[in-house]
Amino acid sequence: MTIIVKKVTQIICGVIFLYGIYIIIHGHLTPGGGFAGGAIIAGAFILLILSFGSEFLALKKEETGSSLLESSAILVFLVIAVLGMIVGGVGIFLVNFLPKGTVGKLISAGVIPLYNIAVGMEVAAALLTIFLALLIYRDEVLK
Amino acid sequence: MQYFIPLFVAVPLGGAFLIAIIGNFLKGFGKIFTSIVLAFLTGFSLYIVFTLQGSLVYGIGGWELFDKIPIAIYMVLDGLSIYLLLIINLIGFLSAFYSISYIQKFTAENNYYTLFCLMVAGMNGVVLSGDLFNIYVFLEMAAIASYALVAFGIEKEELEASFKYQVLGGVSSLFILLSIGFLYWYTSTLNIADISKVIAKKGGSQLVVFSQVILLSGFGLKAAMIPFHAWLPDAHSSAPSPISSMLSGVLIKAIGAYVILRLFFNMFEVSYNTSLVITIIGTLSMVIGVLLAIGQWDIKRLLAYHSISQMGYVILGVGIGMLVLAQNGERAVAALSIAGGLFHLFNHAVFKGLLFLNAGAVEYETGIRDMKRLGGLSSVMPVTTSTSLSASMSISGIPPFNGFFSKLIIIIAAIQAKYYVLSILAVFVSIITLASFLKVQRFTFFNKKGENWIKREPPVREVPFTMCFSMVFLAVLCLALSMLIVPSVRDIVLTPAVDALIEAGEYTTSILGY
Amino acid sequence: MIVYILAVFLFLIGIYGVVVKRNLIKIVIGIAIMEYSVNLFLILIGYVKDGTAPIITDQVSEIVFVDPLPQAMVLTAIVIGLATTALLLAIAIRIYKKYGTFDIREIKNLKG
Amino acid sequence: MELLIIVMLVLMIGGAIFSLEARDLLSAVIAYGIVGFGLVICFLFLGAPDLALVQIVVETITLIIMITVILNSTREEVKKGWKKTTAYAVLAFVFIGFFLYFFNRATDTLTVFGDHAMRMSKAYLQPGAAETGSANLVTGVIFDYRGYDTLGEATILFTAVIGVLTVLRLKGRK
Repeated sequence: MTIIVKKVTQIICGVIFLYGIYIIIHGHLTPGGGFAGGAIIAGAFILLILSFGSEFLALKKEETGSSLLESSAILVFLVIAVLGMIVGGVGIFLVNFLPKGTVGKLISAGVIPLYNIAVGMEVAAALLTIFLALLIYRDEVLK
Repeated sequence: MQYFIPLFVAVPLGGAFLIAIIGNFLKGFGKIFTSIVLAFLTGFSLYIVFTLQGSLVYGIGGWELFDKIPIAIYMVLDGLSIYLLLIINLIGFLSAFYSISYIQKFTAENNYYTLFCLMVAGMNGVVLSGDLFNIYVFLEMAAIASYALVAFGIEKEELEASFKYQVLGGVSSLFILLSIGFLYWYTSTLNIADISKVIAKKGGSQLVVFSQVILLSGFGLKAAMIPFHAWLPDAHSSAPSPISSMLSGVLIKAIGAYVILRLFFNMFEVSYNTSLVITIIGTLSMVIGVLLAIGQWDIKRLLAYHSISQMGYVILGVGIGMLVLAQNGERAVAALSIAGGLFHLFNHAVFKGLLFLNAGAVEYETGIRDMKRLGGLSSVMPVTTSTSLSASMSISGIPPFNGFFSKLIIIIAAIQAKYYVLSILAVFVSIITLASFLKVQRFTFFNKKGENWIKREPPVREVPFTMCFSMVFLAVLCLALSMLIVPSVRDIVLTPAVDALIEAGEYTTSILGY
Repeated sequence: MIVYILAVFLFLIGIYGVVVKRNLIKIVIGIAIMEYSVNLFLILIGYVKDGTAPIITDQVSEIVFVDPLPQAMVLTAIVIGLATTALLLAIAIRIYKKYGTFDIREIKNLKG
Repeated sequence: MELLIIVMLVLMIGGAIFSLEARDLLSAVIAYGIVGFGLVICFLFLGAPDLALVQIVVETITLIIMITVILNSTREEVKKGWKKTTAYAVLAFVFIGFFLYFFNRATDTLTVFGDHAMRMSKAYLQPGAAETGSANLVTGVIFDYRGYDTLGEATILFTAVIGVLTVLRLKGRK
């Protein structure tokens, strides 16, 4: 890609990434949440790969790394769900066992922010892995 | 006891995620862990079968009824769902055990076991959930896992079969989602028991019939019934054998037939014309499936067509029960025909799974699927021959085996309900099945001498232990299941499943409490 | 009522695309269009006259809220649509590599 | 409000028809983008900001993936054999006619656009914020009232990724 695109990407990528994290963290206050924030973060990485070309990153290692991150993120999601069964004392699957706090504040909705973060990581890693798999397939086919 | 129902979904899910992570470092972890997980689930469902009275209801997230309206998602475990759970986990365990040595011929073993666990988790989720949209989510999970598993060995025809299967499966899932939208529009609630309550109160309108038609076509495609069976022969013949035994043994039942039963018995009132449509589709699939199967020479394609016709038996049995209930004939005949249908569902899962495993064993050793070039394997592969003999006899309904008893019950019920044409058709189809399976036995195992197999450079010998074990276990099951006729055994396993369908009202009261 | 009919008409265009089109990518586009129309249909059902997004802000909450349940359903349906489209495209590339074309007619048994 | 939605829907239908009829695959994918981004605007009108956010980002990523697929392969669509396609087209039009007719008959007794009677979601609206503690009721519904769906949902995305990785590996059998 031309130098202009590279320069602009360098500036924007950080901002997009930060915006994605903001959306995940404030999932229970403002619109958005795990799915939207995760997708935005994946968009930031895809933009980076598109503008700087695939040989810049060692793609293969990236792909296994991101698929590993994805499976561990969804495992965290499941563990929180099952934790509700054990810690909640009442033994009910997916119960919101942390204190609820006041409605408008940042730390307020019990387990929901944890779910948001877990799902956000999972969606980001998932979309990135799909995109990387396509790119690696294209390179190997061209070789 | 009630707190262990989510384990049926949480354990395979946790297993799948653990395999995905640990599998990269520890090579053999996937195969052992899957078999352990599924063995635990089979034992657990067997334990529940013997100790279950009535039905267990489990609200997720601990939300009570909000002025008598269920707001959370409920997992309902009654006679019918534990019956299906037993089938899913039993055949799942045997296929996973079988694929320990079968999958060594493929690369990316770890992904195979992850997708396998996810498919089982999806099916368990569908069978257990009492919420319409939740059924759609878990149905989609099992379906996507099976799309990827059908295309596991990256050959030409496997990719095409998977693409065709995925296009048709995707279209049918969207029909199902559209009908969920209609039902939500009409009743503005998603809980199955609540919807049946609202439909009963509001009276059936045009929309309910319209969404019934769409639901029937959507799930009809998942259950590979006649007008929608185009994907089944390709998908089942090109998938790896343990997967095609799971697909035609369990997937089309847990995702297709079970949901049709649950929705058309417990959600909508049993109306005359819908049951008539279901019975007609059942008879059509029964007859056309077997007629299509005669001309086949590829073992797995022949077995796939037979799955369509055997599923026709199941739908026929249940359809006659619905017809009798709709004309409120006496309940004994309806109970008998539904029992016949459900009994055949279990039998078909067992002997069709076994037949696909046999075909896989033959392909594993000789690498050929075309019956013309096979022959005389009986001297070289004794175990596979004996198990495939028992499976073929039970599918064509020869007395000591289970197939005979379930077909007998369906035919008797058809006669008692005075549908003589259907019973004659059932007998006629059973004879053709017998003929086509004699052909299979003669061509693959018995006619030519076996010694040219031994002279071949990789000498053809018996399949490894794990494959033999699953095949022998299923063959023994073919015989043991005919015990279900004995009343004492039947009351534990089959009768609660039939009651769950006959007394539909009892399902709603168990959830809503009124 | 016209809004629902248009949404279902978009669904039928998707079906037209899947049934009639010969190109693999066109079929994938047809399925994606069907997914979008079902999502839109679900949200159209949940709309309440001049209701706003169901987010509680601190001022006096006298406002009418839109139904949040279809929004939860559609969020799931969007991600399911993404999952199916990604898998379909992956298979479409492999088929293209094996056959050199996206057209169904050349690919042997993909009829029907 | 209803008029705005109708205008957007007509635009999306036009985009859909163009994307299916376009000869060049790249323009077909771009036209498909019209439908996706039209949907984003419809979501905003219908009071669903969460969905608009997710849809716009997911739509962009799907477009990027589709364009990567197309650039790897041909861009023109082979046009031949009119007989067979017209037979299928007639079949499809008949099905569309029947579907619309029955749909119209089935839904004339139902609530008009806009006055949706809430039953299950009454519980989510009134005490919703207090019980789940989240100001955004939709996130409350997604993660707390119907968290089981979202668990299934995240697993479906996980299944799709594993599926894509299995399908795109290079050597299938040893």
